[in-house]
Amino acid sequence: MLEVRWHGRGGQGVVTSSQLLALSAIKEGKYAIHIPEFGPERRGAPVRAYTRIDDKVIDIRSSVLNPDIVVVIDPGLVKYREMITDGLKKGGKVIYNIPDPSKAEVFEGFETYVVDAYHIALEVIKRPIYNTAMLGALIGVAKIVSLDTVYDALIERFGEKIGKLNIEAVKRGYEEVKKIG
Amino acid sequence: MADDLKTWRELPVAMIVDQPGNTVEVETGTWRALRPVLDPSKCIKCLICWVYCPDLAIERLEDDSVKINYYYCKGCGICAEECPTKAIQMVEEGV
Amino acid sequence: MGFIRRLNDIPREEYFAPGHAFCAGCGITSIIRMVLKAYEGPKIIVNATGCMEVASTLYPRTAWKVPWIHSAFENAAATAAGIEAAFKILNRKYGYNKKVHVIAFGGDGGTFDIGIQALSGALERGHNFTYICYDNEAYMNTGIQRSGATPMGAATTTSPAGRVIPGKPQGKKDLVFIAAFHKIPYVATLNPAFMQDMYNKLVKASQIEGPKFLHYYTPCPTGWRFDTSHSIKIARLAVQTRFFPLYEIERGKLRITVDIKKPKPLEEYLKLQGRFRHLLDPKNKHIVDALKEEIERNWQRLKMLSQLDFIY
Amino acid sequence: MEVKVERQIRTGLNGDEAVAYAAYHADVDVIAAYPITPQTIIVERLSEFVHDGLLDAEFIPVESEHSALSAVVGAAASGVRTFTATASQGLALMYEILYIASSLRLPIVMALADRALSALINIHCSHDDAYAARDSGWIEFFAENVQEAYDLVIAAFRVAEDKNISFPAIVNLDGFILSHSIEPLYIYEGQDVVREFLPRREPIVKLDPDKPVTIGALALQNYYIELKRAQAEAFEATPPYIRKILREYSEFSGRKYDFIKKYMIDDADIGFLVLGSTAGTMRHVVRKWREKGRKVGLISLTLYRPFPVDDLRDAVKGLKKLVIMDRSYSFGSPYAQLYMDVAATLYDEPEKPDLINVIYGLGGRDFNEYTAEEMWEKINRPGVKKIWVGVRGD
Repeated sequence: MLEVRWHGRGGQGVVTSSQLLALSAIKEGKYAIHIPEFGPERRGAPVRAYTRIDDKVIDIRSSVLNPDIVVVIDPGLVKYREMITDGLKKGGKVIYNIPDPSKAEVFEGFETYVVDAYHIALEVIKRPIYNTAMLGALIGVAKIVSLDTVYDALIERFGEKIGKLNIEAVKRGYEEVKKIG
Repeated sequence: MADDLKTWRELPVAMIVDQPGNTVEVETGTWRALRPVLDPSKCIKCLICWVYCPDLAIERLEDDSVKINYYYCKGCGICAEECPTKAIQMVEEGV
Repeated sequence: MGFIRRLNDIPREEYFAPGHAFCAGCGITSIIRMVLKAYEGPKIIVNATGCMEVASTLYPRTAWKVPWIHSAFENAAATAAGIEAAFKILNRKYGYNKKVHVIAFGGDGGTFDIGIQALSGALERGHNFTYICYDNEAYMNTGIQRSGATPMGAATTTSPAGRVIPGKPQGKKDLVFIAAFHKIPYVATLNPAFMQDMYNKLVKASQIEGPKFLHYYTPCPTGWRFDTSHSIKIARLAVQTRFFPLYEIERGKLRITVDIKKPKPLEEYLKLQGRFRHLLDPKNKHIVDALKEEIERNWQRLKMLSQLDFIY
Repeated sequence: MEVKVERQIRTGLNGDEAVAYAAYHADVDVIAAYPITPQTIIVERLSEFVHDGLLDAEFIPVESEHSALSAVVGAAASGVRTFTATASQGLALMYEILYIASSLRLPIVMALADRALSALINIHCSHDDAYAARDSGWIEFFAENVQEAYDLVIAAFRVAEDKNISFPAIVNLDGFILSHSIEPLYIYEGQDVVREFLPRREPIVKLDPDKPVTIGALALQNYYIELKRAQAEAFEATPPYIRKILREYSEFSGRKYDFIKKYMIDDADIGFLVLGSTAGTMRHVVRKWREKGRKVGLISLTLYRPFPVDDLRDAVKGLKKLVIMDRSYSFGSPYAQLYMDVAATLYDEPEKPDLINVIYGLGGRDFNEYTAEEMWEKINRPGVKKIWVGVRGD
């Protein structure tokens, strides 16, 4: 079973990226659960979501405490290093969004990946919604589902026009994500 | 009321009453202290008493003349009060 | 049959049985009987908890000869909304080919107070039904407690004619206008003493699509403390003193249906009823004056509004 | 599990969407509902189905939950198929009408996205609302996952509307944990498929101008107790019919449904009894504990009302200890709600396990492997009867 934890802020599509990942896995015949963590937050406040993916039926429905991968959608959250690595499995992966990858820092003890989803979103979607670029980066790193499946899910979710922009964002996230440590 | 009290096994489903208008069997005339008495010779068939009787105790006949049904009449006196020709008088029930 | 010119035109057929348990002299049965006659064709009655429900359906008996349902106190309008929706579906989806009138009855407690939310919701949503408030101006079924419909000064068991506070200090809310300003197609006031006016309003309401709200004045010998024979006389005085004006608002156009050019003195109305007796004490003259002022303002308001082409 | 996939589509939906699809596929006629988290998605989706012309139903967007249930009472009494959904405070506002719907034998189906009752206000899962309905004469199902939420809503219509049953039914799904989580599930291709299992409702009583009846009269000392006795008898007679329908549904869907589910219980020393989504988490935990040599097993209830007395008595045979997990608390009662049902169920048994009551997960507090381990440690302390887990300070 692969477990992913998503960090971001309300309004950045944290829940949507987890949903899209789960739906894509389901499309490919896998078992998956998307779990949003709704607290008292509103737009702008930190938000989490969890995705579990397996080839077998998934019984467990608690939140993900020991993720294999943590995806940080909001670039401003990277500084909360304890929160990001909390419970992350030994040797697990951190993938984070950074507007200036030259300043990227490694999370010691974890495989660290970065992508400039910030600029991808602003260039492609014209709005600071980084989730789909980060979804692309996650798939680039972990190859959980095929890009084509994600593209289908995006079109279903957003329709042709917005869907295509997001496909572009996913594609660029997939191609531009880099391992730094 | 001399209703036979039924056991729970005999009651209709869903607590309904399935005999519409079955209060018709209930005698409410026993409530009465005063008794309306109609003088048919004064009746002008205006139907005011029929319209206003709360107890449906005024029977409207074919020709719109009326008849008092004492089985239901509770003796409120509206008919006597409203009758434009004073064709109905209230008298003591016991007399 | 439709509209009537005289009482003899009212249909003979009764859809409500005698043997019910209403108080002697109660005004409620008039509205039941006339509604069931004036609304021609199939109909379903919804009843809020209250005198009407209790006195007409003491298990295992019922005075109703038409389909009837009671659920709770505050939800007659919501229950009616569900029935109306169900019959729309029965017509549209399952080929049921009858047009069914859905008519809800609630007392003033069930309408002015606890049921106003459900009523407002149902009027706003535009269900095709009639809501009739039978207003005896207090919670009579529980033993005469004040409601939002109790008039100023009236004594009830929770607004007694005390030494310091003589009766209900507050006035009556104007539910007819509250209902009307949901911008529904028809509202009207009804009084049994003006039977032709009342009956013809019922016929008219039965022919209008959409929500209808009817406010029926029902004299209550028990709660108002008057001789049972005076029921209709008091109802008549309520109109003649302009205490209860008769009017209708049809698609926003207000019309006074029984004009009272020379009103009778209010005292004639008050003196017949025990609930107002303390008001005739000279020390409570200010309350009678306040009542009179309210009645006058209300009448003038109706007069002015009746001059307009529409008020909503 | 073997799944019969004919005329079913594998897709991913959250629990609320699954419930909305179930009501849609059941070809419901009248829906009245009021938005409340975490149930809101259900009414949103159903509104979309109606506004897009996919579902030929009347959707009544009422002004309160009290009116929601009142309106479906009116509609159900008119003979059509009815649905509503709510949670927590909404159920509390409906409370008065719950009893009326059952007494009048109206087969309303309600989805309850279980949520804690105020105060303080919380939007997450407790079973306070589900338990609040337990005495009201509604059949209550609990879904463990999104698939069950979908299936049980469809089955609940058949159950509620069955002429031998004719009682309203609630399908509980844990707020957020199921209502907002996306999972894979099979749904039918559409209404035509479901219609084969769920034909048009034939009411036992209805408001019919051609055959007038009085529904909801006043019953005083001379009749009320007889009426309740008759209602009680009718409710107690429902289990065989419910079981038959669940079996038929299992056949129809290819997914097995019964009153209770058992996992590794037959040779277990310690059993755990749960409702709702925690069954999944506990199954995962039991599997892991078995690997550690702990002789544990799991029972979860799909049917909560009427309480599956015989099934439970049978399932606990041979257990030394039964841990009853309540996601709620009953103030002033000796134990929490599920425990008391179980204690009463087992009281007359000659041999029965020791019972322990565990209170957990209130207001959405995560129940995970660590909480489970804490529970294990606490239940093995000597003399333990009632414990809280996952709470700071204990």
